[in-house]
Amino acid sequence: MDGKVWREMGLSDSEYERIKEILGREPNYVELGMFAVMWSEHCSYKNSKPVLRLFPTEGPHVLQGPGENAGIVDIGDGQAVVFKIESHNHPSAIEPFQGAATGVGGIIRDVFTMGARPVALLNSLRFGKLEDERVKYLFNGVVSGIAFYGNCVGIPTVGGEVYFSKGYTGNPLVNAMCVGLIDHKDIARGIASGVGNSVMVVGARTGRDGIHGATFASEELSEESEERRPAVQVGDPFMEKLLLEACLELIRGGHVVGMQDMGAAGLTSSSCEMATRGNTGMEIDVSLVPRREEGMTPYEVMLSESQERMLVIPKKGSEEKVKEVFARWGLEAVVVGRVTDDGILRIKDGEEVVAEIPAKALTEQCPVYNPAQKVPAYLREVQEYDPGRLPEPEDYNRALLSLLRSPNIASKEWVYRQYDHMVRTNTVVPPGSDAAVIRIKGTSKGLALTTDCNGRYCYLDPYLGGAIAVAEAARNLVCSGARPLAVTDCLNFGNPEKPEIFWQFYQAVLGMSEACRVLETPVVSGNVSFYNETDGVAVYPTPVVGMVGLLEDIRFHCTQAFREEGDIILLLGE
Amino acid sequence: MFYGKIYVTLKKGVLDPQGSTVQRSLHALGYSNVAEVRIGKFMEVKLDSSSREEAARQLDEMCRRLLANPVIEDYTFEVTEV
Amino acid sequence: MFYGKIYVTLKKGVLDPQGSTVQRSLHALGYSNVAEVRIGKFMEVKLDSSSREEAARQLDEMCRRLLANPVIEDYTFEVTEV
Amino acid sequence: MKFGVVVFPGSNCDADVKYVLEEVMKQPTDYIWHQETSVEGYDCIILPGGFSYGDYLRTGAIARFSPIMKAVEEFADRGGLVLGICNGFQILLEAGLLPGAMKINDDLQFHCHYTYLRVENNRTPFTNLLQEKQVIRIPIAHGEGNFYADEETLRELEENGQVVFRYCTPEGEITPEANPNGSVNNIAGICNKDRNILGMMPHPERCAEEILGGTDGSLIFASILEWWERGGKLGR
Ligand SMILES: Nc1ncnc2c1ncn2[C@@H]1O[C@H](COP(=O)(O)OP(=O)(O)O)[C@@H](O)[C@H]1O
Repeated sequence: MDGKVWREMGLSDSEYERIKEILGREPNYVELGMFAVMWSEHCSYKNSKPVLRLFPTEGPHVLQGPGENAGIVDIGDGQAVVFKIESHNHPSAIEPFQGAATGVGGIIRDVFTMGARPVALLNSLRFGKLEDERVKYLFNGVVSGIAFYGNCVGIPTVGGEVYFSKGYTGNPLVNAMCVGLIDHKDIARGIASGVGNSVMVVGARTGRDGIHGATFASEELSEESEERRPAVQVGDPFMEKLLLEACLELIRGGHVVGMQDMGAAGLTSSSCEMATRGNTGMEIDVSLVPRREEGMTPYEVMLSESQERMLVIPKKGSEEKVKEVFARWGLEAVVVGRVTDDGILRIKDGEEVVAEIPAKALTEQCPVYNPAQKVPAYLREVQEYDPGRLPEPEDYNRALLSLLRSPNIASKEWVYRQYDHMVRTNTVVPPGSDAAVIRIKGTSKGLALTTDCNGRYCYLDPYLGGAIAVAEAARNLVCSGARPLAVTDCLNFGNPEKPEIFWQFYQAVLGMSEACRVLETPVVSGNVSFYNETDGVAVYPTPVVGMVGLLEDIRFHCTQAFREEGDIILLLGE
Repeated sequence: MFYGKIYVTLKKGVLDPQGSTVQRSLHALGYSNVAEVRIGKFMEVKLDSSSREEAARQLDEMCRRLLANPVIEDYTFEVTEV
Repeated sequence: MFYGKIYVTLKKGVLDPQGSTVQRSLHALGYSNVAEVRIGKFMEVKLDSSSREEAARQLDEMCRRLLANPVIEDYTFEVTEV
Repeated sequence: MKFGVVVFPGSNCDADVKYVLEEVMKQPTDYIWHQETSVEGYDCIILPGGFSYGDYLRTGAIARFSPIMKAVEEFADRGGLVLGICNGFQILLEAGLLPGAMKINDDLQFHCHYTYLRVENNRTPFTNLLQEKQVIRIPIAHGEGNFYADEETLRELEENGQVVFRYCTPEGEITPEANPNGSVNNIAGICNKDRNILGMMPHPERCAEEILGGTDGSLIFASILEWWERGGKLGR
């Protein structure tokens, strides 16, 4: 094979050699494509894995830490909360509306594949300065895309944050978080076990959407990216709503062994990850996968990122039941293969074998890198700056007004007014306070939810900035009356192959880990988004923290606003 | 005065949730012979231009800049004098 | 196989919020000569009918029943054989 | 009193209405799947909010062809109480059970926030516990709630007292600023001539409990119960 092929797919020469070694032969085109997406940073975390191990991930109430579709934390009485945050930065930079919408769709699927009923959405957004026309377009598109998807599916968007800063002009950040509730007994996992069990594809039909979207998320944006446009998908929240109801019905009915969202890298990632977790193999016949377009090749079916699809392993004999439940919701469910015992992911097109790869080669045997680190040169300069040398404002009233006028401080009502934040009638503290508080019907409990990060702090000192993000999130929860439980994180950074960027990344994780340890809020899920650069300039290091807290008695929740005239105001802390 | 009719359609291969939902409901209404539905936009723009060519040039520019989303949509248009 | 192009427009006299917003944005972009914008739908329907007349009859029926809302919308369509 | 909440594919306020009726109003309530063909045994049918069929094409346009809608129509013809909330209102319009149509909000944005409503007609089964001109506070959440009717229909609606709620200021004034979506005459809710069908864009089920920040919504449900207890006679 010509070196151009794998390099175009984003694989290095040494990675290609390693693939040959694993297979004991040259990979064919389909296999190469599967390796390329699975070994992309987005799917493999090859640059970040060792660093992520710094996070504390265990605690007495953690039921599921990182590694699954979402993390799970016990909240007592047989109930648990399931949550995760994820980035959709690159698609949103190119098509803000659909990019943000499909980001929301993906994170909702991550939560309901675990068997949880999604009860709240949050987001964390970064844009350039609003004076820029393109930024306005992106901001408007992202907010309406989030609203479009979340509102239609009927999950309230209860909180989030928006910052505007020059550093994000070419590369906005769009992180979406979903929170779900589950009874312990209903927890499902993305696992393919039970040799001989069927493998089913359910939900939307497969089209040519977003082929190589995962590798695309692992590259810097450039003029050329605009040309790669079809990598952006269109979301179908109505389909998602049906899929959500059908999947929850299946899981509650006890018909499922394992289930996984077909997110980035579609059928490839869901099949090899499920087989890896189950220590099994899988045989899939792509000719059986329902399609939206004619003439799709096995390569395209395996790599398609069409939204609103899931891979389901039903219990033996439950295939018809699955089809029946899905049919009632107007959805398709088709058997496309079975679980095997040889650890091989075998892809067939009818009778012909088109790919044959050990499942773990795609998941666990990806090379892991320890990128070089270097303290950035800018740091000295910015840290030497002494804000104390700033002249005193001549007119404090004017200074205050100009602060309040800043979009970063002004009310975000324009944003959250477009989100249905009340649907499901659980929202006790709506957007506009420190954290959102939702009640848990049928109990006296509540959850407090927040996302936080100050990218500027992280730029000035990634270690402290990371720690501050965790601490701020915890304070927001505590101020709302909740005990912080656990964290999900979305680490948005530039190109990790640049030593300065990797240093920022390492330091931020170190700082966050330290804060998580002190506050006893383990990290249970998260996402890394690298290559947030335009024309070689990286965004501020932005490790967004999503935190969930528990209120044992929702009656004692607290809001930010002053209540009555004459109330005493106290200042706590240093 | 010129009158432009603009047709904005989803690019080939781009998922059309509206179209497929409408197709399913047409089937449910008994029109089982409907093989495909695609839903796009139809825009009518009246504009005061010096010539037909100028009107066409402007319409094309408006489509590219605002009326169509080049990432997922195609457009065509016609101009008539009124 | 027949191919129907359907145009659904807001009735005259019904204010068009989308149209006026787009018109304002076009003005802001410098196209001050735009006198009016109306936004409607453009639907493409492929259907398998025995004849062109039959296809037209069905399309008309679909429009009346589902594709257009007679309270606020008008529709027209064209059929071609493919 | 027995309530039925119709579930269309894409309904998402179905559980919210059911919760209020069962847990707050303490009334037996069932879901009715859209493919059912009968509403036998129910005293009031609710078409809940949400995005039936994704609201693709037009809000409510596809749902109105669901098999259950024929039964709902017959039920309403016999004088049965039908309440359409938000998407439910849109479905009632598309089905022709109420006059008019919905357009996209004037500012093209989805609006989710509290609004003030002035009660224009309290002689309906849905508003009999309210005072005429009383101002109540109920949230909206919609992108297409811009009510439209042609002049003649509008005149009829006004003359027959079919306008039940109008968006207003906290003081009860009907102003353009108080109108969140551009609806003609600030209309937020209307009923049919017989007053047994009400369509409203605001969501009373979202403010029927103190903990959610408002209880005005429960007045609508309490009115329905009151009407039923008094023998279910239309108060014309
Ligand atoms: N993107 C968003 N989505 C939803 N709510 C948001 C968003 N951005 C801000 N908010 C809400 O607006 C309120 C104020 O936000 P912000 O100005 O960031 O406050 P703070 O600095 O106190 O966190 C918060 O309650 C927050 O949840």
